[in-house]
Amino acid sequence: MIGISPVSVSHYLLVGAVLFVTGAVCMATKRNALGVLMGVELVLNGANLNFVAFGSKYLRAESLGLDGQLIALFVIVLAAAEAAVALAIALNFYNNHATIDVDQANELKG
Amino acid sequence: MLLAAFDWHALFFTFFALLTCGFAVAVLFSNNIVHMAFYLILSLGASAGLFFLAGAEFVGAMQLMIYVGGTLVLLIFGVMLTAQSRFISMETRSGEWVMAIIVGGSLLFLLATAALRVEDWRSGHPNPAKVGLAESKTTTQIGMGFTGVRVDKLDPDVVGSPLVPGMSGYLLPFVIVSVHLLVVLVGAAYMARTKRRATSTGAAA
Amino acid sequence: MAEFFHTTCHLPAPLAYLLAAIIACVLIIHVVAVGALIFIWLERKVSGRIQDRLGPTRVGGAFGWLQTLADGIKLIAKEDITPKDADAMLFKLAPYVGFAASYCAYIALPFSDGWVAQHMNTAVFFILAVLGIEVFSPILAGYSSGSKWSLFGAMREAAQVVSYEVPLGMCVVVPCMICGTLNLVTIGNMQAGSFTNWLAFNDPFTFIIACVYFTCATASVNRAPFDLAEAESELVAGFHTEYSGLRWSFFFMAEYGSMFLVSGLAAILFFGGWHGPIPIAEPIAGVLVVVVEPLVNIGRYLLGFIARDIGKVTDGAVAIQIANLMGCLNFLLKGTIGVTVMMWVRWTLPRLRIDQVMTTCLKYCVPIAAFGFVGALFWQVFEVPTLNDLPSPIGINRSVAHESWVVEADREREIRAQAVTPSPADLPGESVGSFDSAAVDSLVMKGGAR
Amino acid sequence: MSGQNLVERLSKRFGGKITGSNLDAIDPWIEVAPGGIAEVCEYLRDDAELRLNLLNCISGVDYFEADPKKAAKAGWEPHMEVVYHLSSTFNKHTLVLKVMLPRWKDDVEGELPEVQSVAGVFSTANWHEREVFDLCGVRFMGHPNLRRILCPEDWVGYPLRKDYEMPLEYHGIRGR
Amino acid sequence: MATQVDDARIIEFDVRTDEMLVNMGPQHPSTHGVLRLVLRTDGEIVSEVEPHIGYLHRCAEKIGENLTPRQWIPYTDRMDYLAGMNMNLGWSLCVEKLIEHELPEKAKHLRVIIAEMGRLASHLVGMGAYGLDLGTFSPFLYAFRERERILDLFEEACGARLTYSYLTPGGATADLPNGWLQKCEAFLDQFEPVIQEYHALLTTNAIFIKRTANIGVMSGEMAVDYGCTGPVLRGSGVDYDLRRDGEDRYTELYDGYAFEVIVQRDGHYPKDHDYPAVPKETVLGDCWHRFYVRMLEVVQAIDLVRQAIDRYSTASGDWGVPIKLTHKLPKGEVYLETEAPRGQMGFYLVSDGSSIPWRVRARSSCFCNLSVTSELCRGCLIADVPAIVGSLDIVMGEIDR
Repeated sequence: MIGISPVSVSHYLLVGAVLFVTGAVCMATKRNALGVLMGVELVLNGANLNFVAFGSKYLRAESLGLDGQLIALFVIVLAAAEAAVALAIALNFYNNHATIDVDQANELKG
Repeated sequence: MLLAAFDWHALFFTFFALLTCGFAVAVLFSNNIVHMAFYLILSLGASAGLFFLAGAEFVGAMQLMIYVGGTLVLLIFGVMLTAQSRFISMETRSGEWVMAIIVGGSLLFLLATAALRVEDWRSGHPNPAKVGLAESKTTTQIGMGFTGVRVDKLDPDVVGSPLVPGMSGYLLPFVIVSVHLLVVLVGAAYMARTKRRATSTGAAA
Repeated sequence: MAEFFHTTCHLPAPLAYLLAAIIACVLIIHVVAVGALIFIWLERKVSGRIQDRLGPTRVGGAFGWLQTLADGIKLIAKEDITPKDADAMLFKLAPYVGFAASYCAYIALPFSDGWVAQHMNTAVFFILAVLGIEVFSPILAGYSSGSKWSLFGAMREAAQVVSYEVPLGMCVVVPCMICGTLNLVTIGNMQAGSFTNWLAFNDPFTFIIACVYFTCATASVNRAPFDLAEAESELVAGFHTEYSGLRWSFFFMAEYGSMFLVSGLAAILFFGGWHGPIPIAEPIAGVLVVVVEPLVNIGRYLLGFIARDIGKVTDGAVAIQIANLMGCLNFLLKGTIGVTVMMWVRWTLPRLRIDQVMTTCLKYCVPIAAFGFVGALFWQVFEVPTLNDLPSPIGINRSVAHESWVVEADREREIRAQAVTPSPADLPGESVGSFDSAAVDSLVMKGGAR
Repeated sequence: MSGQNLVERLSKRFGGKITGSNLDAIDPWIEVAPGGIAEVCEYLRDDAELRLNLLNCISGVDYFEADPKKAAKAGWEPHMEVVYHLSSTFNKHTLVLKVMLPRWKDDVEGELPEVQSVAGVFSTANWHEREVFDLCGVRFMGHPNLRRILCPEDWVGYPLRKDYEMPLEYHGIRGR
Repeated sequence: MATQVDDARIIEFDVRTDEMLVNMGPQHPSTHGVLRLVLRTDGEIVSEVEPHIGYLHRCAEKIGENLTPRQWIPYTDRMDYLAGMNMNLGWSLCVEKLIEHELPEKAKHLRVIIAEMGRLASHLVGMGAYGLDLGTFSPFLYAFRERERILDLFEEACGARLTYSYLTPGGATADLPNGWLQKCEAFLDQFEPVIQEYHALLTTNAIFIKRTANIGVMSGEMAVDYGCTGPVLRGSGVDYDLRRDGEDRYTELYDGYAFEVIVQRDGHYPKDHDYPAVPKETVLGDCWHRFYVRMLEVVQAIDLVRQAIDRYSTASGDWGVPIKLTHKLPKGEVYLETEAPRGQMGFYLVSDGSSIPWRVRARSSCFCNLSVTSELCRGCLIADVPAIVGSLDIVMGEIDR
C-alpha cells in the first residue's frame, strides 16, 4: 500500500467495516452489559469513520464535503447520550438484580 | 530520491488503521472487562488519528474529548462500580462464539466487498498535493453549519456568493440534538438516582 | 521549521518534515522531562521558603539544583515492584498513559509566535482533549493496583476530572470567542502590544473567567487543594500507593508536565502569551541583531557549505527570531509563574473533601463560568469599549481584526491563488474565519508536500 | 455529703450489695458486691445530689504473693480487686468503688472471676473493662464486646497478674 | 435469579457497591503513630469504624511493679512523648500524695512553668499535625519551628529534648539554669504574635472551617459518658478543668493564678484575649471547637507561664529536692489525676509498704478520647476520619502504654 497507491476512501471503509463487525460481534457475544455497550461504541465509531472518509477532501476529489464531518459530530454526541442512558440502565439493572450479566435479564417485569 | 516519493499519509494511515483494528479485535477477544475498556480507549484514540489524517481536525479532537475523555471515562466508571471479581471476566459460551464468528465473518466479507467494489472509492485523490492544509481548517465552517449557515457551500467565484446546490444548514438537527441531550441527562439522572429504602427498623421487620 | 529546512536548506520535503518532527519531539521531551526536573526542584525550594526553611542546599552546589537529578538516579535504581494482586499489564502501562497524554498535549502548545510543534487550527480543543485523556492514567493505575486505597483514588479522580472539564471548557471558550479562533498562535498574537491588550483585562468578565480557569485547571491537574486522588492523609498516596521507582516518577513527570501545560495555556489564553507587558521585544531584537551581526555572518558562512541559500536569511528574519526567542523566554516565565502560584496554593491551603470538591465545581465554578461567558458575550456583542481600544504604540487592534475576518479570508484566498496553480474547482471551500497568517504562509509549502 | 452518710445511704438502698468501706484511707473507698456494681454506678450517676457522671478509670489489682514467706506477712488473702474511680463534672467530687473478687472463679485455675459490667452505664467502661480483662483476667458479665484490646487476640495469659510468666516464644519472636 | 439483596444496614445508596473493609493503619500517614482503624465503607461513606490499638503496648504498668517510683519516671515520659513533662508531673504528684510530701513554694511555681510550657509544646504539635491531617503541610513546620525553641529551653533545663524525666517526686532534678527565665520570656514575646499566623492559616481559613465545622459533633453528655477529657471535653462545652476542679494537691499549684477555663459559656469563649470569632457554620462539640479550645489554651498557657515566671523569681524555698531513689513508700493506695495537654492523666498507685509499688496504673486520656471514634465516625466520609481522629489529638504511646 505504501508508496504504491494513495490512501483512498476504500481503505477507510475497510477499517470502518472491521470496527463495525467487531462491534457487532462484541454486542452479540459479551455477557457483561458494559461489554455490550462497548460493542455499540465500536459500531458507531466504524460508521463515523465512513462519514469522515466520505467527507474528506484528501481522499476524493468529489467529496461529501462538510456534511460528513457534521454528521460524524452528531453521531459522537448521540453516542455520548446513548452511553449515559445505557450506563444508567446497566447500573439500575445491577442495583436491582445484583448482577451485570445480560443473559440474566430475561424478565420484563424488572 | 526514494524518500521524496515516500507516502507519509499512507504510512500513518496504515499505522493508525492497524492500531484501530487490532485493539478493536482485542476488545472482542478479551474477557476481562477492564482490559476491554482499555483496548477500547486505544482503539478509539487511534481512530481519532485517522480522523486527523482525513483532514477532520475538529472531529478528531471531538472524538478525543467527548468519546475518549468523556464517554469512556463514564464507561470505566461504570465498570469500576460494578466490577466485582465475578463480573470482571465473564466467559462467552463457545456456541455463541461459533455463531458470532460465522455471522461476523460473512458481514465483514460483505462490507469489504462493497467497500472495494466502487471504482470511485477505490481510487484515491488524483492529486492530493493540490488540496491545501486549509481544507482541514473546518472549525468555523462546522460552527456556522450548526447554526444553519453553510459557508462552505458558498460559491467563491460568484460575487454575492450564492449557495451551491446541496444540503444546507444543520440548525434544526442541532437544536433537536441539544434537547435530546438534555432529556437524556435528566433521564439518566432519574434512572440512576439515589434509592431510598425504608429504614431497616420499621419496614424490614 | 520544516519550511526552513525545505526552502532554505533545500532538503526534500519528507526529510524536512522528519527532521522538524524529530527536533520538535526532542525539544518537547526536554520541556516535559527537564521541566519536571526543574519544577520538582522549584517546588522544594518554594515549599522550603514558604515553610521557613531552606529546601535542598547541597547536591550540585549552592542551591541544591541537582537534587532532583539525584532523586531521579535513586528512583531508577529502586526496585520496581508489582503487587501480587495487581493487574500486571495495566499496572505497568498506566504511568506511561499519563505521561504520553501530557507529552502529546504539548504538540499543539506554541512557545512563541510560530514556535509550535504542530500548527493546529483546533489547538485549544486538542490540548483540552488530550488533557482529558490523562485521567486514564490514575484511573487505570488505581484500578490495577489491587489496593483499596488506590481504587478510592481512582474513583475520586474519575469523578473530579470529568466534572471539572465542564467549567474548564466553558472558561477556555471565552478567549476563543473573543478572538474568533481556536488557534493558539493567533490568540497569542492578538494580544500583542502592552498588557492592556491581554485578554484577562479585556473586560471584567474575562478576568473572572481567568480566575475560574486557573481554579479549574488546578483541579484538573490534581494539585492541592484538589489533590484528592493522592490525598496522603486519607488515602496513603491514592492511585500511586503501590508504585515505586521509575514508574512512580512517570506520574510526577506527567503531573508537572500538565501543570506547566495548563499554566502555559492560561498565559496564552488570558495573559498575553509570549508578549511582555510592554512591547519592547522587537525594538530590542532590532538592536540585538546589529550586535550579533558578526555571529550571524559567521553562521551564514559556516552553514553556507551545507545549504547555499542560508545567506538569503535576512537580518529582518533573524531579528524576528530573536524577538521570538525573547517571547519564548517570556512565555516560559509566565508559565513558571503559574506553576509557582499553584505551588504557593498547595503549601498554604488545606485539602477539600471530595463532596466539597464536587460542590465547588458544580455550584460555584460552573455558574460563575457560565455567568462570565454570558457577560463576555454581551460585552462583545454590544461592543463595549475594552482596554484593547486604547491607542497602543505597537501591536494590532483586536477589534479591527475581529471584524475583518472576511477580509482575512480574501487575503488567504489571494495568497493561495498565487501559490498553488489556480484551479477554482479544487477550491470549493475557503478557510473562512481563520486569520492565521503564519499557517497560511506555510500552506504554500505544505500544500506542495502533499 | 460526708463519707459515712454516703455509705449509710447506699447500704440502705442496696442492702447487702454494699459489702464494706474504708473511710480512713487517703482515697476513701466503698466496697460493692460483684453483682451490684452496675446498679450502684447507675444510682451514683443519676442521683441528683451526687451526679458522679464521669468514670475516670477502672483498674484491676492482683493481690497474690507466690513466695509463701512473704505471703504470710502480707496481711491479705490472695484475691483480685477491681477499682472504679468516679468523679462528677458538676460537683467536682470523686468517689472510689471497689469490687473484691477471687483470683479464679470457684478457685478453679483458669476460670476467670466474674463481675458485672458497667459498660451499659458508662460508655467509657467498654474499653476500660476490655483492658482489665486483657491484662488482669477479669470477666465482665454483660459486656458487649469483651475481647483483648492491648495484647494480640491470640495472646496467652494475663500480664498484670502476679503469677504471670512471659511466654518463651510468640509467633517465632523470642519472649524471654 | 434476580437475587434481591436486602441488607438492613444499607438504607440509602446510589449504586450497589460492595461493602469494603479497609485498614487505615497501622502504617497510615494520618493515624498519628500505629493506630489501626478498620473502616467498613460503602463507597466513600464510612458505616463503621473500629479502632484497633496495642501496637505500641509495652506494659509500662508491669514495668512499674518492678521499679521504684523515681525509676519509673522515664517510663512516664514515654507515654505521652509529646508532653513528657506533664506525665512526669502527674506521676510525681501521685507519689507525693502517697508519701504526703509537701513542696516548697518555689518548686510549685517551677512546676507550673514547666507544665504550661509542656502544654504549649504539645498543643503546637497537635495543631500542626491537625493541619497535616487536613492536607496542609506548612503550619506543621511553623509549629515545629516554635516547638524547637521550647525544646531548646527544656534541654537547657534538664538536658533532654523529648524524654525529660525532669519533674520527679519531691520536686525537680535541678533548678532552672541562670538566665533561663529571660530566655523563656523572650520566647513568649516572640511567640505570642505568631499565633495570629496560625489563626490565619488554620482557624479562620475557609477550607479549614469547611473541613471541620459540623464534623464529628459530640454533645457534652456524650463526651462525659465516653470519659473524654481535656480539650475534647471542653470543646463540647463542658466546663471542667482539673487545674481548677481537681484535687487540692494539684489545684494548689495554680492557687492565685488568674486564668479562666477555656470553654464556651453562654455562647462565647472567655474574652480575655483577642481571639478570632467563632464561625457561624460550627456547632459546639465539632472538630473545629476542639481545635479552637486547643488554640485558646496556647494563649492561656503563655499567660500562665508569664505569671509563674513572676512568682517563681520572688518565691521562697528551693526547687524541691527529689526523694531518695529507694524511698520507702507507706502502705496504701492513691489515685490522682492531673490536667495534661490531652486530657486528664491519672495515676493509681498501690503500695504494700516497700519502696517498690505493688501496682501501678496509668489512666490515659487519649485512651478514653479515642474510644469515642467509632461513635463519631459513623456515617461520615473517609476524608472525615482523619479530621475526626486528628481533632481528638491522640498519642499512641499514651494509649498503648
